[in-house]
Amino acid sequence: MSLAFNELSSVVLETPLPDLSVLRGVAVTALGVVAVVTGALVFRVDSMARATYLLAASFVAVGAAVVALHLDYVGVVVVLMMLMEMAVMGVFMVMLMGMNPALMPMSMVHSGRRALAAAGTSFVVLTVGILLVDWPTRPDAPPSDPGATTYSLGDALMGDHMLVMMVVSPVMLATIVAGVVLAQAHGRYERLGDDLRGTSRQGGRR
Amino acid sequence: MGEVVQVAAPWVLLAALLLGMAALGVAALDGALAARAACRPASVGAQHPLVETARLLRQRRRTTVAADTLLRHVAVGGFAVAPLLMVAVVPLGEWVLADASVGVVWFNAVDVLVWVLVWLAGWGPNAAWSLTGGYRFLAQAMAYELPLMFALTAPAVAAGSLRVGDVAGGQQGLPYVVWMPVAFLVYCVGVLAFSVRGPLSPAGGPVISSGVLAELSGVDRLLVLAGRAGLLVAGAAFAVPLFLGGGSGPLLPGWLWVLVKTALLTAALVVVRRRLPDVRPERFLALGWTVLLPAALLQLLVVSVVVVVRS
Amino acid sequence: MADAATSGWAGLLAVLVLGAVGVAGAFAVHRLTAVAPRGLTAWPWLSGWHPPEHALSRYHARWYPVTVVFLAFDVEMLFMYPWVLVVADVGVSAVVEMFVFLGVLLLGVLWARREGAFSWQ
Amino acid sequence: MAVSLRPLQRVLARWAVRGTTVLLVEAPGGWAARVAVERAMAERGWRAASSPADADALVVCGTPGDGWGEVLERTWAQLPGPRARASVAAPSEVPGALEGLAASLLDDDVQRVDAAARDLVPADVEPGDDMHPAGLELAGGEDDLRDGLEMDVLRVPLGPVLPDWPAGLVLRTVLSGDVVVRARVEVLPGAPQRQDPADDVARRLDAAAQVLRLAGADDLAARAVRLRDAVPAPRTSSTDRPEDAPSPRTSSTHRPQRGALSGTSSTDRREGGAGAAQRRRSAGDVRELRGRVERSRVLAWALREADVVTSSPTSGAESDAAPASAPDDLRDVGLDARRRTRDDVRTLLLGLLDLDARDDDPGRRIRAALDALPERLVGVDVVSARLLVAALDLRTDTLDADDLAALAPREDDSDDDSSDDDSDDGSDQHMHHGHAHG
Repeated sequence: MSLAFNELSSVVLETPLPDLSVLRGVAVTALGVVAVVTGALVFRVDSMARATYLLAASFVAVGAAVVALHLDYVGVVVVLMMLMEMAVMGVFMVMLMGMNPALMPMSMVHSGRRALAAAGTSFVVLTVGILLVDWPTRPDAPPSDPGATTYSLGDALMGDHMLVMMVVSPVMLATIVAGVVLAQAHGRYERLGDDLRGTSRQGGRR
Repeated sequence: MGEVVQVAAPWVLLAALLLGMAALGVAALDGALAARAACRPASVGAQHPLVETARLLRQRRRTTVAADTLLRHVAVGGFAVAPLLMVAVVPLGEWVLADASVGVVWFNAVDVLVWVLVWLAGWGPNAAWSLTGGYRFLAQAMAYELPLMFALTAPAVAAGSLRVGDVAGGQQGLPYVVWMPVAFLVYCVGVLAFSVRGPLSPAGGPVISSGVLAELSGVDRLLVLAGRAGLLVAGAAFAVPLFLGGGSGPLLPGWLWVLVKTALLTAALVVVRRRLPDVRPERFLALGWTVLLPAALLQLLVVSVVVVVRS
Repeated sequence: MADAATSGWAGLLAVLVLGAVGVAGAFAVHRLTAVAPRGLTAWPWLSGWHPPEHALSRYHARWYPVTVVFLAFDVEMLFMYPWVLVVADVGVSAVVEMFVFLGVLLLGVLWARREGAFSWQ
Repeated sequence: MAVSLRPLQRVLARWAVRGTTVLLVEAPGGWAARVAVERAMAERGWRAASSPADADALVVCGTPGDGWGEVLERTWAQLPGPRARASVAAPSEVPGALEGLAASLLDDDVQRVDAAARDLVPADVEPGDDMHPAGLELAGGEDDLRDGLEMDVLRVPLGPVLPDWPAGLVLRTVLSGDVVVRARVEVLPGAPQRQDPADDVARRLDAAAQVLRLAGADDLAARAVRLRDAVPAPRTSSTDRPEDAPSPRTSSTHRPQRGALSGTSSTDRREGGAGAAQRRRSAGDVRELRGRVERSRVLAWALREADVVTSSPTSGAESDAAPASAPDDLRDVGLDARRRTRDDVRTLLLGLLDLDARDDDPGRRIRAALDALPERLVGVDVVSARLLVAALDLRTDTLDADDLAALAPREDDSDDDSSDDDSDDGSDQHMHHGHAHG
C-alpha cells in the first residue's frame, strides 16, 4: 500500500508543471478583481451581515493576492486578522445600527457626493504615487523560499529595531485601557461601591 | 523522518476520504458511548452515523421565512470544507497536500474561519435560537482563541519554523508534548472549542435547543454535522505534527503512525468531551483570560528560553 | 522546484475546488434521495408559537467589552509569528523584548479583569 | 430515473427509521405517557429531537386541553418530512403508537405524497413591505435598555413545545440579546389526571435527568433516566391505567410522599418483600447518583453562577431589580433571593436527588414558583433560565382549576401592561433594597 502510494505520487510529481510566473500574474489580477468587486458590493447590499462579510471576502482576496506575490506570511495573516476583525466588527455593526440591520433597504454611504470625491481623489493620488515613485530595484533575486521573507520580517522586527515593539506595546496597553473604560458601562466602582468592598451596593464580587 | 514531499492536487481525494471516514468514526464512537451510558448495546449506537446519514439524506431540506439564504449556504458549505483546509497542511508521513511555509498560521486562519461559519449559521435562518447560538459562540471565541494561538506558536518556536513539516521533523526522539504539555492541553481545549460540540458548545447545546442547528434539516444538517466531526478530527490531526512527533515511531511507516496518532487523540477528545458538562461562555471567558492565556504564555516563555539556551 | 511553494497553494486551491464540488454533489445527491427535491420554507421555530417579529435585529451582545481587549491583544499575533522564526538566532534580546511586550499587554488584561470586563456585564 | 432510484430510497428509508427522531410534546398530565414513550424509544434506538427541523415524528403525550390546537398544528407544519405524528394519552397506547409511526415513516410512497401535497411556503407569508418583510414585524427597540443604547428586543416564548421543559408551561420572555428583560408565565392545560404518590421518586429523577441533560452532563443524565425507569412503581410499568382515576387533587389528602422509596407506602404493602428489596436497592442507586453529582467539581463549576445576575438589562433598575419582593416565599420554592442564588440550580438538582427531602404541598410550591419566576428571571440569560426552570421541577399537573384559570394564555400577544407593572415593581424593590442594605 505504502509502496504503491509512493510510486504513484512520484509519477504525479514528475509531471512538469506549467510556468508559474504567468499563472501568478493571472491569479493576482483575478484576485484583485474579486477584491474590488466584493468591496464594491459592500455598498450595494441591504444587510449588515452581508456587508460585513463581503468586506471580509474582499480582504481575503487581497490576502490571497499577497500570497500569490510570494509573501506567504503577510497574505495569510491578512486573512487571519481580517476574518477575526470582521467577525467582531459584524457584531458591533449589527448592534449599533440605527435601524434593522438585515431586512430593510439600507445605504452604507454617508454624504455620498463628498465620499465619492474623497475616494476618487485618494485613489488617484495613490495610483499616481505608485507610478511616479522611483522604486528601488532589488540587487538579488527574491528568495525562492517564501519562508525566508517571513524570517526577514521577524529579523526586521526583532533585530535592530527594538523601537517597533517598544512603541507598540504602550499603544496597545492604552488601547485596552481606553477601550475598556469606554465600553465598560459598569466599572469596578459602580459594581462594588466607593470602598470597592461590594458592601455599599448589592451585586458584589462574584 | 526525511523531508516532506508535496503531493499533487488529486491526492486531495484521498485526504477527503480519510477525513470523511474519521468523521464517521467520531460519530460512531459518540454513538457507542451514548448507547453504553444508556445501557443499550454499544454496537447499535455505533451504527448511529450511518443511520443518521440515511435519515438526513432522506429528510427534506427546509429553510425559514425571510432567511438569508446566501449566508446560510456559505455557512453550511463552509462547515464541510473547513476541516479539509486544515488537514491540507498536515503531513501524512512524508507527503503533504500543501507544504505551505506558514502552515501553522494557515491552520490558525482556518480555525478563525470557524467563527465566521458558526456566526453565519446562526444569522442565516432568521430564527431566535440560531441567532443566540451564533452569538454565544463568538463570546466563547473571545476566550479560547488567544490561548490557542499562543499554544500553536510554542512548537513553532522550538522548531524555528512555521512550516508544519519542519515542526514535525524538529522533534526527533522527543515529541514536543513531553516538554510543552501545557501548550498541548491548551491546544486541545481550543480544538474542543472550535469543533462546536461537547463541553464548549455554546453554539449548539441542548440548553439553547441546539442553537445554530435548530433550523437545519436534510443535507444542510448533514453537512454541518459532518463538518463539526471533521473539525475535531482535523484538530487532532494537526496536533500530530505539532506535538506528537508527526510520523515518527517504531516499526510502522510514518503515514500509518500519523493515522494511528490522529485516531487515538480523536478518540480521547471524544471521550473527554462526553465526560464534561457544558461550560457556559461566561464562565469560560474568565477561565480563558485568567488561566489559559497566562498558562500558554508561561509555556511559551519556557520554550523560548530553552530554545535560546540550546542555540 | 523554485515554485514548489506556490504549488503548495495550488494544493489548497485544489482542496477548495474539491470541497465546493463535494458540497454541490451532496446537494445534488440529496435531491434524488430526499422525499421531495425542493426545500420547504417554514416559520422559524418558537416553541409552537407564531414569531411575533423577525429574529434578525440589533442583537445585543453583552460581552462587547471583551472584544476590545481581545482585538488589542490579538494584533500582537502579527509580530508573534515572525518572531517565532528568529528567536533562536536573535537570542536573549528577542525573548526579553517579546515578553516585556506581552507582559505589558497582560497588565492591561489584569486591569480589564479588575474592571469586570470578563464578567458578563 | 426516479424508478431506478426506488430501491435505494427504500434502503435509505429502512436505515433512516432505525434512528427516528421524535419531538416529544407533553401536555400537563402526560408525564407517565411521556416516560413510557421515552422508554420505548430507547428500546428502538430512537432519539429525542431537539427541534422540529430535526424531527421525523411528533408525539403528543397526555391529553392537550384548550389552546393547544394551533401550537401543535404550527409545530407539525415545521417538520421537514418524512414525518408522522401520534398522540399517546396513556402508557398503554405507546407500543401501538410507535409501531404506527415506524410504519408511516417507512412507507416511502405515503411520505412522498405527503411531501408533494405541502405548501412550499406557509400560507400566511405575505409579500410585505419594507417595514414588514414577509408580513412580519421588524423587531422593535427599547430606549431604556442597557448602556443607554437603543437595541432591539425579541419576544421569544419558551414552551410548550420545548424539550426538557415543564409540560404546558409557556414562559413568554422578552430577550435583549440572550438576556431576559421581562417574562410572563402561562400554562396550557391538559386533561385532569390522577396524581400518584408512587410516581414521585420517578418524577424527581426525571426532572434531575432533564437538568443534567440541559447542563450537558450526558452520562449522568442517562444514569438518572435509567434509575427513573427502574423505579419499582407499579403504575408506570403496568400497561393498564385505572380509568376511574379521580381528578387531580393537590390538597393534603393526596400529597406525594417524598419518602416513598425508603418509607412505607400503600404500594409497598401490596407488593410484599421482593418489592421492598428492589426499592431499597433502587434507593441506594439514587443515593449513589446524588453522590456523583455532588462530588463532580466540574459540574459544580459549570453550574455555579448559572443564574448570576448580569446587571439587569433595564438600566433604570440595575442589578437590584431582583432581590425580589418576599425572600421567604422564594426560599420556600428553592430560590434564594438575597444572593441571586448562584448555586440555585445545583442546590435544586441535589434536592431532586435527595430522597429524604419532602415536598408536602407541591401544588402550592409550584404555584409560588410560577408566581416568582417572571421577576426572578429578569436579567438572567436564557440558558440559565432554562436550567433554573428545569431544576424547579414545575409539575404543572398539580395546579388546580383556579391556578390554571389565573395562568391561562392571554389573547393579546403584547406584554405592555405586565411590563409596566414589572418595571414599577422593580423600582420599588430598588428602593426597598437600598434601605435594607444601605
